Amino acid sequence: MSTVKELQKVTIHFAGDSGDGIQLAGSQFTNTTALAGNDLSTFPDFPAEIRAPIGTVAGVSGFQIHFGSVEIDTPGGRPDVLVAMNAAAYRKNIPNLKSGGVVIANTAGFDKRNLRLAGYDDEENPLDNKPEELQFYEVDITKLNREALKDLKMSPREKDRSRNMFALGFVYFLYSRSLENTLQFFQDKFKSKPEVLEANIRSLKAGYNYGDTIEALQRYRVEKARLPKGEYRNITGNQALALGLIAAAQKAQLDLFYAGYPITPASDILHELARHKNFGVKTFQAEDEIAAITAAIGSAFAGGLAVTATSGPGMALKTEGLGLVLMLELPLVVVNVQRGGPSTGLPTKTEQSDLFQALYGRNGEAPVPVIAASSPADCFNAALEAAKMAIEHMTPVILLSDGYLANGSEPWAFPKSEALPEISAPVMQAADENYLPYARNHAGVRQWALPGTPGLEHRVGGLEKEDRTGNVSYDPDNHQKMVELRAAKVSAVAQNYTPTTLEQGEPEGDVLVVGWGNTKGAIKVAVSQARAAGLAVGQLHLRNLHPLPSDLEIYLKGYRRVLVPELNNGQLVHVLRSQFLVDAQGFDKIKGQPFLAEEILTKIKELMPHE
Amino acid sequence: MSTVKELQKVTIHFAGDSGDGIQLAGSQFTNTTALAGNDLSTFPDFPAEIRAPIGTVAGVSGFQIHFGSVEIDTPGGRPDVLVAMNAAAYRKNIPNLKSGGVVIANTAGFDKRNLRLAGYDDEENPLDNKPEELQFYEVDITKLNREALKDLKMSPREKDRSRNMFALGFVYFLYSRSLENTLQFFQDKFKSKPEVLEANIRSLKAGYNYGDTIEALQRYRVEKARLPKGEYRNITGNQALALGLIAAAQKAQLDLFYAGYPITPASDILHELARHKNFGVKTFQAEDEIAAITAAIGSAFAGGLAVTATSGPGMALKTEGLGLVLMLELPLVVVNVQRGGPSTGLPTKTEQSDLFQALYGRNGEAPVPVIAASSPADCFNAALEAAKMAIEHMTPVILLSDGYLANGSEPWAFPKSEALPEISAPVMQAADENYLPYARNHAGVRQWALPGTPGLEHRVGGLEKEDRTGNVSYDPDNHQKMVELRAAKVSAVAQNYTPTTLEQGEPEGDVLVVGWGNTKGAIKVAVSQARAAGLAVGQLHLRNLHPLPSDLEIYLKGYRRVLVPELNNGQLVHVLRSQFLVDAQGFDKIKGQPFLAEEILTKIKELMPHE
Amino acid sequence: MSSAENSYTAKDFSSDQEVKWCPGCGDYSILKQMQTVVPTLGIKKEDLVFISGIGCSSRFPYYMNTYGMHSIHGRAPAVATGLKLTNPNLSVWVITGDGDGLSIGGNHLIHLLRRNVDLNVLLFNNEIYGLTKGQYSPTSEFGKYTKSSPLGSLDHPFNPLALALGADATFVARTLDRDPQHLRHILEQSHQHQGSSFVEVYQNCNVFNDGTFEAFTDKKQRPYTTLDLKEGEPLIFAKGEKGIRLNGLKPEVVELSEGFSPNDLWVHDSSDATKAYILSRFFDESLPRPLGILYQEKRFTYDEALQNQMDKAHEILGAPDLDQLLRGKNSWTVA
Amino acid sequence: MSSAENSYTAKDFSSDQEVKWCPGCGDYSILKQMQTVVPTLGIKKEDLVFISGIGCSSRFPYYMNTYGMHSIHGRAPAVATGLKLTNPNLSVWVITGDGDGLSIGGNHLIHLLRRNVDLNVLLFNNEIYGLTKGQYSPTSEFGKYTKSSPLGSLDHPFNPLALALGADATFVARTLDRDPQHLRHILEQSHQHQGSSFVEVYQNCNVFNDGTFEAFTDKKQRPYTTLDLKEGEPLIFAKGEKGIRLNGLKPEVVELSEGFSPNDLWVHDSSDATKAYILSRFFDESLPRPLGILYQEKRFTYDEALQNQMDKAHEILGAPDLDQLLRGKNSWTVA
Ligand SMILES: Cc1ncc(C[n+]2csc(CCOP(=O)(O)OP(=O)(O)O)c2C)c(N)n1
Ligand SMILES: Cc1ncc(C[n+]2csc(CCOP(=O)(O)OP(=O)(O)O)c2C)c(N)n1
Ligand code: SF4
Ligand code: SF4
Ligand SMILES: [Mg+2]
Ligand SMILES: [Mg+2]
Repeated sequence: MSTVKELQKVTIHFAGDSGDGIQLAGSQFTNTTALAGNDLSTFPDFPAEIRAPIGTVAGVSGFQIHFGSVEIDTPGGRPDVLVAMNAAAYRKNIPNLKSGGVVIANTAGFDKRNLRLAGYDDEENPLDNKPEELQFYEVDITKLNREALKDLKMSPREKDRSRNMFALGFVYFLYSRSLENTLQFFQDKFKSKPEVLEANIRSLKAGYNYGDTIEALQRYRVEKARLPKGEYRNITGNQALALGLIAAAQKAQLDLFYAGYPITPASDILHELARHKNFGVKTFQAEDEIAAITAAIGSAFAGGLAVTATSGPGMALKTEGLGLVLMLELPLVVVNVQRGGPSTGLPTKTEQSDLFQALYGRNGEAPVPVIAASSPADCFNAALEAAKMAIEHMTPVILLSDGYLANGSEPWAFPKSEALPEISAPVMQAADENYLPYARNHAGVRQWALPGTPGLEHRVGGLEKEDRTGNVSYDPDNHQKMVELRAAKVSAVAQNYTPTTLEQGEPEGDVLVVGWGNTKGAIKVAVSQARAAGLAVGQLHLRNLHPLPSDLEIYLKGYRRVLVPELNNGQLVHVLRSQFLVDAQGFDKIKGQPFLAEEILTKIKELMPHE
Repeated sequence: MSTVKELQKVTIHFAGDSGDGIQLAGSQFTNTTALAGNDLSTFPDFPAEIRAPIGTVAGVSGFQIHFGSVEIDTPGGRPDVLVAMNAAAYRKNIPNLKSGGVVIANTAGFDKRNLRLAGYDDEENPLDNKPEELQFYEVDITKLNREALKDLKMSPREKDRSRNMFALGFVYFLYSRSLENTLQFFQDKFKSKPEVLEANIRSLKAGYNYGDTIEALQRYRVEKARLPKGEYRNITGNQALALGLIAAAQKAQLDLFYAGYPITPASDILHELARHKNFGVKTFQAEDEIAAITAAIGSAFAGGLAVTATSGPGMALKTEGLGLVLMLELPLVVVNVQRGGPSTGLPTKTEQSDLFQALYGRNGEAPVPVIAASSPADCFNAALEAAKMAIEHMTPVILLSDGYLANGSEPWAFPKSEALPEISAPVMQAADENYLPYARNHAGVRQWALPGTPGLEHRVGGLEKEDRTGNVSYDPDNHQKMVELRAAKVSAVAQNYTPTTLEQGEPEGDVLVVGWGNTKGAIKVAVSQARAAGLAVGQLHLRNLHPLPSDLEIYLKGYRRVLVPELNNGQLVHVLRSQFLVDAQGFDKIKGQPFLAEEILTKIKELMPHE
Repeated sequence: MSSAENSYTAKDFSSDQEVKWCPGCGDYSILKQMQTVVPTLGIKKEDLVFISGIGCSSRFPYYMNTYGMHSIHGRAPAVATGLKLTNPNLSVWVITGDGDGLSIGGNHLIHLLRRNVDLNVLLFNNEIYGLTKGQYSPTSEFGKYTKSSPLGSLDHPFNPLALALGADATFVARTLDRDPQHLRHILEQSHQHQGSSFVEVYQNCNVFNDGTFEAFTDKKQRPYTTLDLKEGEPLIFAKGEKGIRLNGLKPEVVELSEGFSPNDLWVHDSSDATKAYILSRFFDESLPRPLGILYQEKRFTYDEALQNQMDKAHEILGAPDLDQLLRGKNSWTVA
Repeated sequence: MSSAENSYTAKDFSSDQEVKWCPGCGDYSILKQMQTVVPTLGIKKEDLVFISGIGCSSRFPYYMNTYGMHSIHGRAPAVATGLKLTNPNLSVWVITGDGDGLSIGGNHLIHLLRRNVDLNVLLFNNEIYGLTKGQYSPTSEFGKYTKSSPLGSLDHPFNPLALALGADATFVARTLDRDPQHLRHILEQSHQHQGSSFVEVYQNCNVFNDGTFEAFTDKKQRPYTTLDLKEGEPLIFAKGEKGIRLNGLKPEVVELSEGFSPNDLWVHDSSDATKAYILSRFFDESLPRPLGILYQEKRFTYDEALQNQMDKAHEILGAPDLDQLLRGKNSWTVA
């Protein structure tokens, strides 16, 4: 009988061909793990091609999950377990595996053809020459799976489609997981295809039972995490973002109007929203990104909570529209799910290199509030905040997410709807003799007069406006005034920020690590490890990138060194240096992949003062 | 008889309705003044409408010229002379006139209707209540002009069309100018319309003779300027820019391909280039700015010297294309003739607020060299430099001009063609077995292999490329490497900069005024006045805004204060602060108008240390 | 319709902004007819919205005392789409020019037409870029001399109506700035039409392209150079002297004095797409230029399809419950 | 043509890059036929350029061992225009998809067609966005269920050939991924045509939209569901059993067994724009889907007009003299 070992945290990396159903296996493992009460974080990583060349390293699709009974902040650095469905998956991932790690290799994926495609020399099978420090399960999954489906009326190719579930079943066994959730998923998904349903059930069980059958097997158990009390679900960033927008619309009592043009990795926001039309969500798949943002502007004029989402190249096309909407002073949420750039770049990879574009990428003096989400579940809050800010301040807001957040997932202690903040749209209800379209309140915010409201007829446009009346004006002093009024209005959003606090650390110390966006988890782990090692290190994470909180400076100046890790060539660091004249130092990774905590930790140590 | 007084410099402001032919009168006066050997600088300022409402202040078109026997660096601050064709022109400009200045008022333009349109109260004629410190010529130009054309078979309206020439003739008389050049101009322009030709000749002469006839007239003479030896012509910024591009194409032995979409104030570049097809210049009026830049990219791939020009809103549309071309590493000159923003903004006004967009306005890590022209004639050099840099470094280059430079003019000591720098395009001539599209020379520059060349067939695209081969690559380390290689290539252009020197001043001092673009003249005057007053002030003017010259720092740190006047809300100052951690201070004017030297001088004085 | 609405006059639709077109510009007349027509349409003033792009023509919304947006160059069809989908009760009018609508904005226009969003597009065609001071446009004739084409333009022009038909527009018409009555009639009809109405308005730019349509607007020439399309009536022009018949697929001008009777003629049927296509190709000088409604079709509109889908979503997915949405299907509790 | 050129084989046009489309994708077949055809066209390898946008289809240039550019989404027609104008000797092919060419790139496409730049556009129509994993496209049928339209799409689709005709294209054809011979023939013809050739290629996306064109590609059904257009020949299909005649302006299917002879039928004349228009509207199931060249017209090309203008400029303005240009007309000397 196998022994069961208790673990605090584990990282598993599923890898195989893009046609191998790796993402499905990964997400099933994730959901089951979530339901088992672990904390977790995931990182799917797939090629740009729909079906990249079979068997090659370029075609490998990966899904990494880090889960544990303790708090989990990143999808893990080096994996403990590698599930390799073929030789290419093995080749790509084996260098990363932890010493002492476990490999589950589908031996059918190491035949001559696969070895050649993976780029191994003739007759060189890496399974014949296994690194000694690793443990191997060599399983002919393909064969065993076909065996399990022997009597089903399906072609071998069709049978092979469920071999990912055999592998998953085996991993479930190893990690003492229940099959329940995945079996239920099959019932829903294959309702109308009884053959396929049967095949998947059998494969999953066969994999599990295989684990039970073979000898001397070490099993593991990861206890429930001591997460704060509450109700949880697992969620990806794009899902959370979509839900945040719907929640905002409900809270503001506005209809959500979403206009988008498909682009990786933002498309899933459109897909998710399109499923919830019963919430009054109208989705519009536009002919391009320009039509998407301008249709959204039309909606904002009409009184909708208007949103458009895209990624870098699409963002480039939206910048003229952004200029218009900030001139009109209408609310609009523009989401950029960043990917590797420049140009078409690395569409399926993650990066934070569109910050400059968000802050500065428009003609004229065109300040726009910029907000960044910092984890998959946080995309919900970030979207809600962005929408609230846009509506209450009558301004476009740019919300930055990225490919890693968008597709990654984690448990989310979702809120009760009544606990969500109210959003009050400055909509004018009735006619007012003295209505002036560009009169402002104390925070510089004008009112929203909607077409259809009698007595408030007015015209807006992209030419410079006269203060208060909004009429076209070429007056020199008025122009300067309006530029300043618009800037002041944007600055005023900072008045509603919660005071800046450190995530960790003392008010003063040696190295302050300042981050934004998806780096939060990796920085958190690195800084807490540094602190555990006795170093005077702190962590500060920025939600609002424009305007920056005014209370930042004391922290920046309280530390001897400021380190800004970014998945770009140094963008936030540039802004901090300019605004605060501190000699902040960038730490850049531009590889299409998130930071590993250890990379940041190493950098922190380099910066520590030498005694 | 009238006495003639010698003056060193004079500023005349012609103003009237947009239908009054003010721009024509202004440019005739300019050409005549240039031919008379004065140094000069002009500033046309007209409303956005084709024919703005007649008689209103919004409809006033203005043309200011500053000329002298001494060096002239700006189109002048407050004018010495105002030619006001109607009440609105008077109302708009009278507050600016210098004390002791001269007003030439067309009394026919002060009738009831005009007074009302200009916004004067009933029966309030400002000519009845003239400021005492000014001198007035009240002339019923309309009537006198009709009189002069009495026997011509034209309607009164047609006759009135040449009354601007009557006014011009009068000013010619006052400033002792020859009519020759303008009479010649009539001959060319109205060749096919003898009636109109006759009318214009008569009007001009009548205006001149009128001056001769009336009594007690003070006339002026402005001697030739002591300009450096050479051959001169008068030129506007857009003209100079177009010529610079043609010169570059000739020097590089490439055909110039210009793709553009009309937009104020850039359209004249297209108009000018379209006139010179005999230089192998192909102009393509595209369906929009995106088509313009991408057609230019197609041309660059084919081996053309590809150029596109636009203004802010069009620049916004070009940013996706810019990302592509920098990824392809093909030469391209992208001109932004800046105007008032954001959005449609103030199309006919000037501003420097697209610097951020030029530096940072793209998705991904997308560095592009940025060059700014600093005077109308300097647009020639700037265009030539931009093209040379683009070609020799295989990179897009952004060239910043603005509405003020584009339409303003000055005398230009045009160079001999043989004195222009050579441009060597890195074109591969012959097949090479080992050709790798993205192999680089010491400066990081790849070679240009043109379709049509046997043996060099290759594919390029916007996905990340493998180093050297240019094949699509999703490899993480390769991506970081390529981002760095592209950045290094752009940084390398700085190696060819001429060393930075101060325009004026000592290496150290109290206030260093740092400028870029059109502010050069105004800063020059202000700083020289400050220095004349004994202040320790210096002037540094930047041609290259990205990459910044590496030898800037000593100057920035040599002064106690750094002042950065910009026609925006503080953009270059932001970059300097970030890069050099100096507490540089912005001085912003966002009124759609250039700086006056006195504004800068006042600011300098404010910053001087108080003893 | 309440009496209040009935009592609108043209003046109610005139905004307080001074009209800034050049004196003599054809845009004035279009504005005037619009202000004259809207009081008769039974739309409440507050439900009218004018959306434009950039160009002389696109200044139009400023002068209408209704809701309006002067947006950015070429994008008015998209702005109007978002507006209409958000509030389908509004009467939405897109005002555009040959540059705005067919050059930079061509794509949004054809997508609007295929989607058939219920709104009205008026394209002021002056065959020139007015606002940028006179470059040739996508409707300018080949070989046109302008600032940007000093040796003549090289582009074969668009035929806007043929393009609209190619994009499956459901209402395609042509009218003139200088014929108030015709213009008003077409404005009315385009308002009546459910779906995207596409109206080309020949508009004189007296500053940069004066007289382009003079052959069609000049009182003397007009009867001979244009063809007034009237539903169900034979194609007759030249003051009843001439008619048009179809010889196979080819249109032919026949003299009614020479033995042809109106019964021999092509009868206008705006529901016939092929006929509309042939009419849209009446471009050379041998044929009169058709004015009026070339084509009209009843097809579901995008906005109504969306509304149906919203209703259906309610049925299928049930009433919105935010808490249930946030909870999802697989939640668990940490106690 | 030198012997070297004659001796090209398909292999010479196959690049060293691994083809990365999904196994079974229709794009493979189009690539293969292109590689087979080009050696026969008498074009030097180095003079061939493929320009694409973004999409599965747009990966095409990577696989052709010629010059090529995988540009940005929707812009290939503009890139190709600039390329061709700069070097008119090149044989330029634009490869695009229904999303790339008709959604984001629709405007560039119609402007290219009206300008009639001498190059070839192949639009791979799979009625879906393949690369972004299966959203409906501007050619997807109304009511299509996709990820972005879980309750069915609401957009009336474009008819690409009707749109091209509306934009005054001079060569309009349709072919299929699964008929190598037909495909090769159309590729040849589009190369022969002087001006912009627009070719719609029905292409199966077996991952996200499998079987969309099966009715037309399936060997059994194809004779009955499609109509092979042959110049000067009557419109006959269904293995000779059926034909099409024009009843006035309406196309009608007639049974040749029932007393109709080929003489009664419509004879294909690709120079007749009205007939081409009617053919482009053969879309509902009562009529077979036309394949082949619907329309072809000889019209000056933009590139040749430009070349003429460049020559004319030399005549009028004289040889270029940079010094004279810099001097201008009104210079003066300071001694
Ligand atoms: C993005 C952008 N590009 C260019 C322009 C400049 N522009 C303004 S209007 C116009 C063309 C107008 O032509 P048309 O639509 O025919 O209108 P018209 O003035 O003739 O009524 C152009 C090119 C602009 N405002 N924005
Ligand atoms: C500016 C921009 N927007 C969106 C995308 C995402 N995108 C890439 S391909 C594509 C659609 C492809 O559809 P189609 O042209 O039909 O090509 P297919 O993949 O079906 O061959 C989209 C929306 C992009 N790359 N760039
Ligand atoms: S330029 Fe032409 S279109 Fe524009 S306002 Fe003047 S006349 Fe009208
Ligand atoms: S997704 Fe469709 S179109 Fe794209 S490669 Fe796969 S099968 Fe072909
Ligand atoms: Mg126009
Ligand atoms: Mg497609």
